[in-house]
Amino acid sequence: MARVVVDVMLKPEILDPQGQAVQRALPRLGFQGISDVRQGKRFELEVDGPVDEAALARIHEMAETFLANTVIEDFVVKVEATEGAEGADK
Amino acid sequence: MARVVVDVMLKPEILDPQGQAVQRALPRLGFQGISDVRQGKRFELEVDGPVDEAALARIHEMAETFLANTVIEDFVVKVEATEGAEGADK
Amino acid sequence: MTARIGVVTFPGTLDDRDTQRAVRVAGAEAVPLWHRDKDLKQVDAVVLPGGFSYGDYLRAGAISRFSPVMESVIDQAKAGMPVLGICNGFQVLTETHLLPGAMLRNNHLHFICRDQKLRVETNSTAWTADYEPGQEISIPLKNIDGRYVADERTLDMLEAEGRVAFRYLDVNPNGSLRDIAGITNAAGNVVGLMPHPEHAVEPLIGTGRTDGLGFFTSILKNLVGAR
Amino acid sequence: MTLDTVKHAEQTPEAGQPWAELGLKPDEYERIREILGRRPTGAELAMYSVMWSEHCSYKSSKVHLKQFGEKVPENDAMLVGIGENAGVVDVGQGYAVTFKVESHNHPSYIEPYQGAATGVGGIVRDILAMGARPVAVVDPLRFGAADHPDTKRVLPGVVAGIGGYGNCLGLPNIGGEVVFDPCYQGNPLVNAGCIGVMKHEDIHLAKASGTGNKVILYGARTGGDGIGGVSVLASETFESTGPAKRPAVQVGDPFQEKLLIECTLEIFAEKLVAGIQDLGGAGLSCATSELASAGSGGMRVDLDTVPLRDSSLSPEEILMSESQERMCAVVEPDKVDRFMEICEKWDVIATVIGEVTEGERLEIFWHGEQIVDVPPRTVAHEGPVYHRPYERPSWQDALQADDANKLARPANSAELKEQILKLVASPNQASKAWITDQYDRFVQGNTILAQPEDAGMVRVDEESNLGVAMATDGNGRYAKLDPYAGAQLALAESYRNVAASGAKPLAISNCLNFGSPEDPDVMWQFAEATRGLADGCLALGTPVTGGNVSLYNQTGETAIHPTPVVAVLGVIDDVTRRTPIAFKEEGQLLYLLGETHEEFGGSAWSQVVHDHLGGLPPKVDLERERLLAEILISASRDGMIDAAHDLSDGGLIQAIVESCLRGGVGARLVVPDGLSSTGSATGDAFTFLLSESAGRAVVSVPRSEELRFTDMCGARGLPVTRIGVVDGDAVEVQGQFQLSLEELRTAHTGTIPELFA
Ligand SMILES: Nc1ncnc2c1ncn2[C@@H]1O[C@H](COP(=O)(O)OP(=O)(O)O)[C@@H](O)[C@H]1O
Ligand SMILES: [Mg+2]
Repeated sequence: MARVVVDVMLKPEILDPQGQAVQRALPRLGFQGISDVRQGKRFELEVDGPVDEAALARIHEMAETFLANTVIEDFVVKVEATEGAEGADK
Repeated sequence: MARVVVDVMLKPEILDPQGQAVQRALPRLGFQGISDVRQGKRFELEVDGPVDEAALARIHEMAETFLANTVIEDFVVKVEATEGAEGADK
Repeated sequence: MTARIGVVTFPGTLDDRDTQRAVRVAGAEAVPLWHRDKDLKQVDAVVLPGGFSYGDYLRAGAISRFSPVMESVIDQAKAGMPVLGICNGFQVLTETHLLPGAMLRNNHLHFICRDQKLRVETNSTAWTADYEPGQEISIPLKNIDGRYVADERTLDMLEAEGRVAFRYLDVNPNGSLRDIAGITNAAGNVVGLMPHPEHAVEPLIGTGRTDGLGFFTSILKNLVGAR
Repeated sequence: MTLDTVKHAEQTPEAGQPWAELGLKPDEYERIREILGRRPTGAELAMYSVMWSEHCSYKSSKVHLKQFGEKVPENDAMLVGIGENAGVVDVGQGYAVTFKVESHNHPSYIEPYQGAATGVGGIVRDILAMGARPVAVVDPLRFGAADHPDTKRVLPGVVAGIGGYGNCLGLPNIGGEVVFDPCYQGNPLVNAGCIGVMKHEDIHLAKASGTGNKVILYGARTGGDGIGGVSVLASETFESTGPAKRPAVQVGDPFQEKLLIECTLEIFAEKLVAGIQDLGGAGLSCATSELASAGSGGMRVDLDTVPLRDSSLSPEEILMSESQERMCAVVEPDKVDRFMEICEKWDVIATVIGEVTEGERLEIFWHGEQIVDVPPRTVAHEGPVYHRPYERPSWQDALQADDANKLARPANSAELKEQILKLVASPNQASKAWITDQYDRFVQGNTILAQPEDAGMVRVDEESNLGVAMATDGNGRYAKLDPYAGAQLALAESYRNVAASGAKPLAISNCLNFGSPEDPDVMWQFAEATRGLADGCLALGTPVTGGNVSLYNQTGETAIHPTPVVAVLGVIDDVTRRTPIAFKEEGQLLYLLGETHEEFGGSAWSQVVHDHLGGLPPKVDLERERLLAEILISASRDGMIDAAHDLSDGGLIQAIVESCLRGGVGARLVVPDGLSSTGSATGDAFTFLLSESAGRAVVSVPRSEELRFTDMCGARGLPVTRIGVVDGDAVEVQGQFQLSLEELRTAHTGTIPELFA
């Protein structure tokens, strides 16, 4: 079994008030030097079976049609092996 | 300038209704073979100046006290060099 | 026989019973529709009511969009059946791409419940015929994901084609681009808006005004007239 | 690790057990051994410890709460009294209403959003379990100083949590309170109330009867969250949170709860359940033992059938888990299939976990091995009872002697005006719209009145226009000065608020928030407050239908102000007759009902202007409250008044400002003669405008009704004084000052957003 991560972020041109609220709060909390904050979503998917090309293609499609709304969001798919998974994969 | 990413996820023992809703929807959409989904937050921080130990320590503290509520959430801090940043760092 | 107006219930829908009441107050027959059924029970029009379908998890409207009932609603809407999406229903309509753009978290990040002034920009839709163009109405607004966004081209197109159906007046309550509170498709049969006309159909209840009744009388006239 | 079965417990009588870590006292542990005739198993120990905690057993408060059942006023509205999930009252036309308030104080300090959210979730399930459709929520809240940095963390989180959960359930939020005081700094009070409506025949009770009936657990899967939540709710410190690594707070899933509500209502409609119980504090331990204890037979549960979210949970943990959004039903065998079908329709997981048995024992098995064998009453209803020592605090006399009536008063009209502007802008008196606008008050389409009205009101029947109203009130400052009077003042204010809206007060619920019961000072406050409340309810004819006690509300050695919160439920036959607070029609006459004395102890003025707390709270006259309520209700029914607003903290001027701003029109006031005005340069005006004498309200009377109205008051002996007229766009006090509505609006509405937005 392996973990696939899908990161979904608002497109750069879309206003991100959540990120802005975080950024505005930082100086008040004594944290300087962060010039921008964007907040997005992280999905951790536990995939049964091997994460091969076919599986990744399906997950890509899932991200595109479901996990992200591509009118407003971009996404990235990453494979992240979980402990003990590597052996099982080979 | 560099980008630091803070991923905040609900602790494994904490209920994640969002992730569950996503997971339950997948088979209906024709996506099989995902045994678990967890949904968390991803913060992308643009850091002015070098991302040295001190900066990372500060970001770690920020994550611990502000970005995550460690009663229910875990977090991971990762450095992700942005384009053109690598040169500047060295 | 009067018009039959379907009101869809998704898991997590909240305003279905209120919408049924509004339909009845206007003199039409309200027909409950269930998200798992493809069968639209021969209704003449469909309302997708407000609420938090599937908890609004992932994105508002994102999961409901894939329900069996929506397959039929999408087909019928494309064939010209009147469809009104209120609040969560509007979010579902953008997620299905029956209406362009998307809904995002309010710019102030809070849920907001207020009596909201709107301008009805067009009465050439199935749901606004009983209003005067430019008429100002006040109806309740209540949501946390009410910020309408679309790219500039889409916004310009909506403006040019007269498809901005409602605009916020006095206060833009959520940062919606160009103060857009609701839009229509090109044919005028599919309309979506964030504020809640179904909560403004009886004096005394809620804000005490009946400014929302026009939505339901419009569709009734439209359907009965068409027979 | 070997399973600690009943057999194993019998064989290893001397095995050490972590009873102390679980919060049990030595004598309590001994009693468990006595009851069982052996040492308890781990699972039994878990059950007893959690059910005998302060939160679940009311061991410190029981002896005082008894009065609510003893001093019961004549009242034929009561259908179900104290002891069930929530009380039920008859509101006429075959309808019954159930309502209750509960606290979720400690979790809301640790995790404000989830703490508050799950507080709403819990109280809604209590109401649902009675057989009712939940129709509205209320949320009395208290926070530390408004300008304290930590309040900026706690308040927005709590408000977002209450809204996030309640809005998602589709329950209009129709009332509550927001109070700031440094005494709540490390211990905010998050109380949540819910109202439900049903027909008389739909009332359900939490009991398991009928041998062979199935016990069905339905709703969310059981997880490891919230284990130890009960201990943290009532434990002595935040540290002792039960087994390590299990977090003390739960995460709520309002979507799941919404499904649970609709599913349960459909199950009720088909009459499929013989008994039902929500799962709240103490989870399955509580639900199974309470159901079995209240029923006639015993119960057998196969714990390994419970659907889990986390397969590593031990049986003890499953018993204690406070995973949210779960219910437990007792169902006749031939109705189980239909029950399951309805659950499937709503995507709700349902599992038969046991059945009602012949004997009298609660028996729990784990993969066939018995791990619990107890008499359920000893767990659920016959827990320890403490007679904690209490004594009037040594500092009470000095506090009362520090008379607020002697504080420096405004030297001239300009100063009076300035102090009033400061008062209406102070966090406690300022508009709470920024908070309440985060709550849906329109959903369900039955809301007649909501914030900032005196009471929330919802329509119950569309045909007849029958409605119910609710207000919640509490004043910790008054209660600190005199807990007996303070509790009665909370009751009186809530009662007055309901009457001012035009509804007839019927019954009350309460949430009693106090410090540590182990402190005799606190225990005295608790004893006095409960005595005051019970006596007050007797005098007003409003029975206590239920409530909640929250103890150990303190930071270190310092307890919060004693804070009894009272929720009064009222009924109105025709909601079209409701009375709003807004002054609308220019030319209408303003009348003050009741008498004004110099009463500044605990007042908002003494706090805002002098940061002072001392003296005595306003005098309580419950006969007067009763008369005032009768007049307000008659006047509303007969169309004699167009607006009414009760007077409480901030006095007359606060009420006038609120009513003017609400209606968008000003008022001209004349200071009546004959008020006492010792040593005040501003004469009677100061007392007139700022005293907090109880038993008063201001009403707006159409000129055509003036005579009829004053005659009615005169005939029934209620003092009534004409104090001015609705007019213009300012609040003017003749001979004193004038404040424009704009100025007032800016002051009144700016404060809270400035602090928290
Ligand atoms: N302050 C109180 N006044 C009257 N009744 C109370 C009070 N506190 C608790 N009760 C009653 O005791 C019973 C147990 O209370 P509680 O444990 O809060 O209920 P639940 O188990 O449903 O959460 C309930 O019937 C409740 O109404
Ligand atoms: Mg209960």
